[in-house]
Parts: sequence; structure tokens; C-alpha cells
Amino acid sequence: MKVKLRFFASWREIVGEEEIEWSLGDSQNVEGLVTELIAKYPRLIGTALNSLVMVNRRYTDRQATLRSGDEVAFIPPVGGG
Amino acid sequence: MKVKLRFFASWREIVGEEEIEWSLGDSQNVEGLVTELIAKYPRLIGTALNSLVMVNRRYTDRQATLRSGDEVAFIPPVGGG
Amino acid sequence: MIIRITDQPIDVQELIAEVSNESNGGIVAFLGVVRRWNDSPNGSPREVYWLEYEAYREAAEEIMREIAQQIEEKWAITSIAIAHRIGHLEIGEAAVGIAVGAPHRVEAFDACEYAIDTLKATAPIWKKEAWERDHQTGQSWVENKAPL
Amino acid sequence: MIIRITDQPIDVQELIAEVSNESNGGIVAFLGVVRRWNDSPNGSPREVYWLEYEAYREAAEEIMREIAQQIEEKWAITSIAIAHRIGHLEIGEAAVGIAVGAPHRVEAFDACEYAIDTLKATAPIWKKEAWERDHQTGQSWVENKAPL
Repeated sequence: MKVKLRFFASWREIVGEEEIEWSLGDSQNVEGLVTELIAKYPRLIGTALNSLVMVNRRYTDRQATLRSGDEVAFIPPVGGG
Repeated sequence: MKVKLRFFASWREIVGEEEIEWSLGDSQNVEGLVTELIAKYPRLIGTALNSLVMVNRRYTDRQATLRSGDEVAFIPPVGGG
Repeated sequence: MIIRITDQPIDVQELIAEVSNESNGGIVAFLGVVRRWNDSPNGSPREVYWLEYEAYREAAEEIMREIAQQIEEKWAITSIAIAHRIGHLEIGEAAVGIAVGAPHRVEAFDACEYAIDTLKATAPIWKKEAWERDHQTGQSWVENKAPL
Repeated sequence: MIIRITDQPIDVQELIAEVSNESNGGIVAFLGVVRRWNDSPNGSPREVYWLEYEAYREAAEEIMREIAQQIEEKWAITSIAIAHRIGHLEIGEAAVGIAVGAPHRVEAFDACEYAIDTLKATAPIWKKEAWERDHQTGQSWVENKAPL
């Protein structure tokens, strides 16, 4: 099952990409996806703890189930305005 | 003893002047001056009750003593802004 | 600092520029504009054709300077611009413009609102409204409502 | 209604024009501007050279639309314009501009302040600050303080 990942600010700098396709392992929800990402990019640990998640452009909790084609974005502490 | 009177809005319309020199009768304070003005311009009664007074551009009460050369302005309810 | 009674249109861009500097992260501007429908004394709205503003100019500018001084004392804000127009105004034209700049936005909002509230309550400025309601027309001096 | 993420300078005049109509007697505009001195994480100020803003554009615009909708529900205000700039900003440039028009000023102030507070707390927008303090330089992602 594939999802689209969007990275911004500190996430983007650590991952080195703005957007990737991601094939989920056994994970079914956001929490599992975050764990998979940290396994690949260990430097995400700190920022991942502080970040919120949007699925399809809406804030969601980490138990939210993922579906194929979802757009998942990681939202470190915002600084707009 | 002469004072300068400034009229605005309803006062100006009733008196028909923006500014006049006024020789005080026996009056020594604002209250007496207002009484003298109402005697000359009876239509001021209504608006005079609702108005504030400035002497030399500062709000003052009606017991304030007047001095020669003072600028007295009558301030009906304001509508700025 | 701009403190001005004027018969010229109010230029909000100029007011904002006046309160902009390297220390101010928040700028709040207020415009009070002539609207077509205004409450009549009995509360029902009536149509407005135009307004005519007049001011005790020297005293009004002095009151505006005092407002700026109070804002400096309350919030340590010195970036303020206040302009009030007099003369004939049509629907949609601004009668008053205020801009406040401050390091942080909360103070800018509070000070700007304080400025317009105090100006409306105390500045010796008057407006005559030309109106129509139920096929009746008239011209009336309109006084500001007392603050709640 | 203007809801916009843009890499162009913010035109406050355009935002104000957007919320001006015959029914609105009060217009409040807010500009959030890059200032030279900003608090570092330990509280002491450091000098800012420039900021770089980035946004999750589609989601940020959706959040801004939701803010406009909340304002309509809370205050029955539909005259609102929100623009946020992204990219490289120098000292003195506006990062965000908001204008709100309402029949009466109290609602315009409240709604405008609500809009910027909510935008800063929730819109997926980030800024990187290039700074210097005590002969040290750095670039840091700066997060908004939580509301008190």
C-alpha cells in the first residue's frame, strides 16, 4: 500500500526531499508509519516527537488508519505570521 | 472683560457665527456665561443642557472662573470617527 | 507621529508607513468608513446620502496628541498615526484612520482600539448626516453612542 | 474574500479594498512584519538578518478558509482577506496581512485578532531565521510561542 509523504521545514531538511511515495510495511496507521520513517531516518526522532500529522490536509491523531493514496504530511511546530 | 467664544455644530447653527468676542456681564464663570448666551439665544436651551465646555481647549466644569482673553468653546455631543 | 485633522482623503498606506520601523513586528490599522445604512435615533436603519464633518480643529488635535501620550504611558508605544477628515464625505470614504505599530501584536491591537474608542468619546468633532427613511429626508447631527 | 499564500509582497491596500463595502463602517487591518530583533530561545534578543518562510500551501490555504468560516459563524462577518507570504523576507517586510470589515468596529477588531491568533497557532507555515548574537551566527527554525 502506497501513500504520499510531504515534508516541510526540519523534516524536509532531514529527509532531503519535499515529497516521496512510501510503501507501507506492516503499518496500518500514522504511528506505524512514523516508526518506519524513524528507522530509515534516525535523526527524525526529536522532531517527530514534537510534530503533528495531517492526513489529506487535515490534522489527525496518530492512531488514524491510512488508506492507499493518502497524503500524509508532518507538521513540526509552526511559525507562520 | 472680554472672552472669545467658539461655536460648532448645533451651537454654530443657532448662533449663526463660528466665533465671536463676548463682553461678560456680571458673570465670572462658565455657568454665568451660558446663562447670558441663553438669554440672547433662547434656542440654545436644549443643546446647552447636553453640552460640555472647553476653556482654552481643555474640558472644564461650569464653575470654572473665566479670565479676560479666554477662549470658551461649547461642545455638543461629539460624533467623530 | 502623525496627528492630523484634514480635508483631504485619508491615506492608510501613509499612516502604516509612519508606524513602521525595525522594532515593530505588529501593525494594526483602523479605518472608520461612512456606510450607507445607519441607525436612526429610534433604532431602525435609515439610508445615508452623505456626511459633513466639522471639528474644533486645534482642540481635537490636542486631544489626539493626548491619546498618543496615554498610549505611550500604557503600552510604551510611540509609533502611532491618527488622521481625521473633515468636510463633505460620501458613502465608502474613510472619516478616520489610525495606525499603531508595536513590537508585538497584542499591544498594537489594544492600543489601536483604545485610540479609536477614546477619540470617538472625547474629540470635539461632529458629523451631520443627510438621510432618508420612509420617503422622509432630513439632516441631523449624529452623536456617538456612549461606550457600553 | 482573499485567501492567499504568495511569494509576492503583501499589498495591504488591496486587502482593505477587498473588505470595503457600503455596509462596513469599521475596517481593521493587521500586518505582521519582520523585525530586526527577535527573542532567542533563552529569551535574550538576537539580531535577525532575514527570514525564509515555507508553507504546506494547499493545507495552509484550507486552514485560512476555515478561519474565515469560523469568523462568519462567530461574528456574521464575511468581509475578510488573508494573505501570507512565503520565500525570502528582509527586515521590515510583511509576512502576513489580514483585513476585516464589519458594520461596527468592535467585531472587526475581535475578528481580526482572532484570525491572526488562529493562523499563527494552526496554519502549516514555517520560518527559518538567520541570526547573529555575541559574534555567533546561525539559522534556526523558529516556532510561535503558545498563546498564554
